[in-house]
Amino acid sequence: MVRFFLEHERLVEFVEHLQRQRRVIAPHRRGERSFVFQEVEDPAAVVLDYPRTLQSIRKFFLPPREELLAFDLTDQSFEAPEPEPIDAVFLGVHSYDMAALARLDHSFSTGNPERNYLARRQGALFVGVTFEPDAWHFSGSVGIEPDDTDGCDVFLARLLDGYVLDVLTEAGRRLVEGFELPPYEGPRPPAHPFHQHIYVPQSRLSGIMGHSFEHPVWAEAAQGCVGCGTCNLVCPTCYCFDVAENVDITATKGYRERSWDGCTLRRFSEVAGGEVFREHLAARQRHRVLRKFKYISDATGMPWCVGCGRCTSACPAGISIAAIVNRIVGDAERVPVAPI
Amino acid sequence: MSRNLDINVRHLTRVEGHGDIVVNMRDGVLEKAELDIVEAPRYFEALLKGRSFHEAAIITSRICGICSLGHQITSLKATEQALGLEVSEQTVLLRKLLIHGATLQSNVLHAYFLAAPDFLGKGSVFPLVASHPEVVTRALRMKRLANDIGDVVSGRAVHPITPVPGGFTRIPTAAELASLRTRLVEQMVPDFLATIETMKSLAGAIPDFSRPTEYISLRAADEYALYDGDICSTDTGCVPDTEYRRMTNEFVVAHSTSKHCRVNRSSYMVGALARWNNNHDKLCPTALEAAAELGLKPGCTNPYLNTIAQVVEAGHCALEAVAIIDRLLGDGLKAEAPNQEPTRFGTGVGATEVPRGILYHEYTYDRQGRIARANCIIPTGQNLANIDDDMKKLVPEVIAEPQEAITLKLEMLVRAYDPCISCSVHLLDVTFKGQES
Amino acid sequence: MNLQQLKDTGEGQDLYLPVMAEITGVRKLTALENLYTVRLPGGVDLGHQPGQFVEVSIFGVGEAPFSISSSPTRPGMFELGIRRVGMLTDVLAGYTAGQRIGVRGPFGHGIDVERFRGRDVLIVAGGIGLVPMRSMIQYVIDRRDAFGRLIVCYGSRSDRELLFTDELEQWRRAPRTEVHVTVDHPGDTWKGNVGVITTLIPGLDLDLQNLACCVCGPPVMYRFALLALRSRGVKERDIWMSLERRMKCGVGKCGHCQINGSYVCQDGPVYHYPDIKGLQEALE
Amino acid sequence: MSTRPRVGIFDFTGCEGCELNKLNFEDQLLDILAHVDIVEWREAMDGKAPVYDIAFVEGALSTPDCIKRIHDIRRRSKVLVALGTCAVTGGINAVKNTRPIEQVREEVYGEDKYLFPTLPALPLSSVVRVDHNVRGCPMTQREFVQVFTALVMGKQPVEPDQAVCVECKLRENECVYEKGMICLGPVTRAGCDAQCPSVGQYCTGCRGLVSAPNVAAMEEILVAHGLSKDEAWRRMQLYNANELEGVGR
Ligand SMILES: Cc1cc2nc3c(=O)[nH]c(=O)nc-3n(C[C@H](O)[C@H](O)[C@H](O)COP(=O)(O)OP(=O)(O)OC[C@H]3O[C@@H](n4cnc5c(N)ncnc54)[C@H](O)[C@@H]3O)c2cc1C
Ligand code: SF4
Ligand code: SF4
Ligand code: SF4
Repeated sequence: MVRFFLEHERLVEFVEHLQRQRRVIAPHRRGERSFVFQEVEDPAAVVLDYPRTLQSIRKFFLPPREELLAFDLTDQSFEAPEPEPIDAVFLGVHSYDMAALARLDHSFSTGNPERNYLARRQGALFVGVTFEPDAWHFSGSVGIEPDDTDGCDVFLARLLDGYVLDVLTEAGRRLVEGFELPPYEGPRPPAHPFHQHIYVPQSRLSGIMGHSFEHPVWAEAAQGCVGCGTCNLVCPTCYCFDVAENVDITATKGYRERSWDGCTLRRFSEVAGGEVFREHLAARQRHRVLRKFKYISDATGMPWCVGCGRCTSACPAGISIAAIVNRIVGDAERVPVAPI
Repeated sequence: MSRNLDINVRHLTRVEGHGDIVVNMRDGVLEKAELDIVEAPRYFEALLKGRSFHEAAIITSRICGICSLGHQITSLKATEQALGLEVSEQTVLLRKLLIHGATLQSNVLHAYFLAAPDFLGKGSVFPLVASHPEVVTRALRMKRLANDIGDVVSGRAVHPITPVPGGFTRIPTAAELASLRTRLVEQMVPDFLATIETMKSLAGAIPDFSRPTEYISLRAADEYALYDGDICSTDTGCVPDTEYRRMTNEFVVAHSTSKHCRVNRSSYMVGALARWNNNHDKLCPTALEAAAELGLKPGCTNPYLNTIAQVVEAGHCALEAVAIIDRLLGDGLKAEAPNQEPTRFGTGVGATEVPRGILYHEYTYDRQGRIARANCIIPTGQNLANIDDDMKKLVPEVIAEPQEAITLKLEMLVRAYDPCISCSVHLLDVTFKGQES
Repeated sequence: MNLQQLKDTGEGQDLYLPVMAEITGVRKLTALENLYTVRLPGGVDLGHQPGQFVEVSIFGVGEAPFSISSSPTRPGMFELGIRRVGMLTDVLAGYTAGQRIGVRGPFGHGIDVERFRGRDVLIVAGGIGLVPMRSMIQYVIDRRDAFGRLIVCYGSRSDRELLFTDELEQWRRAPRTEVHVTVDHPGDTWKGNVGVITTLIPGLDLDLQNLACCVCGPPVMYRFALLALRSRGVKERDIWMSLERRMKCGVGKCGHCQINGSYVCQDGPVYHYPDIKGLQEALE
Repeated sequence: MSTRPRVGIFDFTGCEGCELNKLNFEDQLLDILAHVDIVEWREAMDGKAPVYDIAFVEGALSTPDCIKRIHDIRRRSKVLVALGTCAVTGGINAVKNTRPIEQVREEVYGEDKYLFPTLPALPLSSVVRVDHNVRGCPMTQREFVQVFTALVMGKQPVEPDQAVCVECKLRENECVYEKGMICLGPVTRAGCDAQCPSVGQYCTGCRGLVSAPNVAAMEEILVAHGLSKDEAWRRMQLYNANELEGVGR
């Protein structure tokens, strides 16, 4: 591993250097207070100091809407679009989003490996960056620190006047090659502490959550929840989707499209004939949270929540997943915990 | 020439909203010649009461789908005056761009789809799809571009989204405006020139009729007034918009769910013809040339020529839209948030020229920023008395003709005003005529 | 899995592209249900297990899962028994022989026939639940010597809604086979049993030491059928059940069919009862 | 479809903004005309027809004449589609229903059981069977195309039933709550592609409520963002006065 120093003043230059090699996808401002990943046009518009983006980088590999096949009704023929590898440099990715991507990789490569996702997933390079946890982040409680470099080719740890730049892979070395940087001899700066926590070690979480099925917290959460689906749709590890047909107005051509879906939505568990298996918001909340902290974790050994805080910061009703979990943990451990 | 005549055109076609034409003549004496408005009343002033200033324009734009932009802008102006909200020059320019786009689209729609079939002796535009495909395609193309101005600048042409009190929730990008400009220059202008040719070939079918009339519209010193100006009458001159009540006088008549208006005579006319008569000197040269080509002269008193005045205005709107875009792009677009901090709570008036004529909204707000009182005076309502007066003069002049011909002339007369009946039935305090079926 | 391993796995499969198959026959079962015979290109076998399903697609209309109603022992084609309930099935109801549909599959975990081998087979089917169970029934009849007795209990709302009435008679005539039928609301001409399906179970002659039982029916049926079976002393480990949930992909991705942590399209539709007993959402 | 369906287009109380000629529909209009015979459309043509394969009906019902006419249209149509929120829920007209000044008198429609006696601006579905809805104020064009093609293809259209937030997230908009505004997206039925939030305006609820909405939770969200309880309720009622009538307060 090689370690350099990148001053703030040279960031634009660095982005331009990356752009000469590949497309660069990085966080930008959107609206008054938000950030999004998008392809860089103006290197000066890149923002590396941001709390979290509205959507994680999953949107590039599992697009919000994706054509699965296009058909022609006149002869019942169809063709499938060829998914293109997203072989860009992702600049400024936080550790929890890298962890989330690893979880999506798992979901789409085990069981029936899915070509659409995996084809897009080839070839990208990642330049990670540290973050300063805000009131919603709790990644530390699920084993993800702000300076974890898993999955990254290059990693930037923020200092006051610049970044400690670690080259982590051969691809990362080639990426930085040709951009003159002074070496940095010291250690990386310490990671910033988290302000939000889950009050039980990760190893015991799944066990505790396993006994929460009848817990009153689900009904309490359901009181404030409007079932809008936001918490699913912003989650970097959610991957459920819906499939619908679109036919053009001539009724001769169309396409089959999948789009993100979420288990907090009422229709999600409806079957033909109108029965909804999770009609009550409490059942939907329970399913969402247990998917993150029990069901998938039991099968994979990893929590399926990466503690990014998106669901909580985006929920119009202010429902906090950490608070829900802590209620259950508090009861299990018999320690007092604030109500959600 | 003594004769009985009974005409009852129920639910007149090709107008916006529901109206019946009723004419009765007994032994040569005209007993009745009226446009009866039978559209259900919608009580918009009542809907507004108690509503937040954020909602006023959202609600009033629903008075009418075709005039929604006009209602929205007028409502915003009234609210801003009442609450003391200043708006930026960019906001004013964007609103002017919207009004020009909306007038362009409305005038094109009326001329091609609602009026032209009469000139060609057809019941609708659909037969023209087969017989005159290039004309229909051109009309759709023009309407599309005019609508696109609305989509780009206001989020949606029908019931615009982004214009809010104090400004816009989204400012269009320079690229979007530049692309509109290109299309206006490269596509709209030639289409407009072709439209003049088409209309010239149809103008022979326009009846020759004239009646001295009072015409009222906005007038501004430096431009062909649509967004703002003083209220001017061909009879009595101008007053500022806050004194709008002197220039209208709404009264309720039994045969109409819409209020009628009159000022100096028994009636007056608003709309494209009124604007032409008051402001022709402010039109751009291309529009003036079009007027000359189409035989539209200052001081025109033939209401059937309102359609021609609309066509002339469409050309002006297209070119003026280009000029507004140039100013916006020249000044550079600024990302401004709307100014929504009221500095007072009082009464405000908005007066705007919308396609069918001058539109007034007046609101009084309480201290919570909720509407305490609202009044909307709609162009079609102002024109109704004038339509009745025109019919009363027209019927005796054409009484020798067969009944179908008379009926057609009456229908064409009403259509020439491009009445918007949905708009005109906004009010609360009317009794509506029972309907027989 | 890390990125490197992921790159090594190659590109994955085209999971969502159907094969265009031909409907070679349509038989009307009742006012609502049709039986479709489907032939894959080249007449190849589907290669399914009883209890598995396929995703049927009609372009412009959609895709929906249907159990395979015929046994793999009858090669060259497969059958689908489909009830008309909504968008896709409405359109399908108008389809005739010669038309083409898209097929993906077979999917899901079917009946583990090896675990039924040599044992008495009890089938409890309610309503449309007979459609998937028919595949197993045919399988047992076609491999008659490999299994013990075959007991079919079938319940329907009314006699007009009974499916495969002709085949019920044929099955009855097969060696070591009994078929019990009951209806909730009999018509005037019905002479058989009346009552819900659970009323058939107490009267059955069962060898509890050598029994394998499979249950399939509408959601409400499971709890009562289980109670009836358990009170007859049927052991939990001898019970399998076929469940239904909405599903979009059929391959364990779209999430709609989840029951707690289980995907019906992967771990089901046929579950071993001890495996889902603990899944709170499965049978409530 | 071998013979082209005969289509009638009708309007009741509303702003007529949903009519096809008003919307930015120019490209599709000719395609639509290629599929169907428009046999009645007061606003665009003369003439009347006896029967229709599809009736598209815009506007709410608010006079005795409306109710007679809608029954007549229903009798003569195979499929009846409600166009726009006025037709689907009563729309903005129904706000007046919440005020005591307006009472539809018994004489309006005798004692017909389908009529809510105190609700003067009614959705079509309160009087006749409605086969399909195209929601939105004005109606959502994409949804119209979907319903239209479904009918031409002989299949049932799917009515969306999830919150506007879903589409808002798919477009990665900044939530307008972040800007200190309020929004009805969380309980409003999607299908518009989050049109208003996508251009910075709050969702006013014009497509009606999702099914089984948690109205109390929505009210609480609005109150938490600075509205009084009354104002929160008024905002929700703007397009949904009739729907909320059932929910109660
Ligand atoms: C494993 C399994 C086996 C089955 N076997 C059989 C069988 O053998 N025979 C049988 O008759 N049935 C069977 N079913 C049930 C069958 O799948 C349903 O009857 C079928 O899905 C109904 O589809 P439909 O389109 O006709 O009905 P509907 O459910 O009315 O149509 C709904 C359709 O609309 C679409 N849709 C609904 N909501 C939305 C939304 N929110 N967004 C987008 N699209 C939406 C869907 O594409 C769906 O197809 C089985 C189901 C499962 C899970
Ligand atoms: S985002 Fe909040 S309100 Fe919306 S479904 Fe999730 S928990 Fe409920
Ligand atoms: S559940 Fe919430 S905090 Fe956890 S990964 Fe998903 S969005 Fe982030
Ligand atoms: S802006 Fe409105 S619709 Fe969009 S996410 Fe926020 S609350 Fe939902």
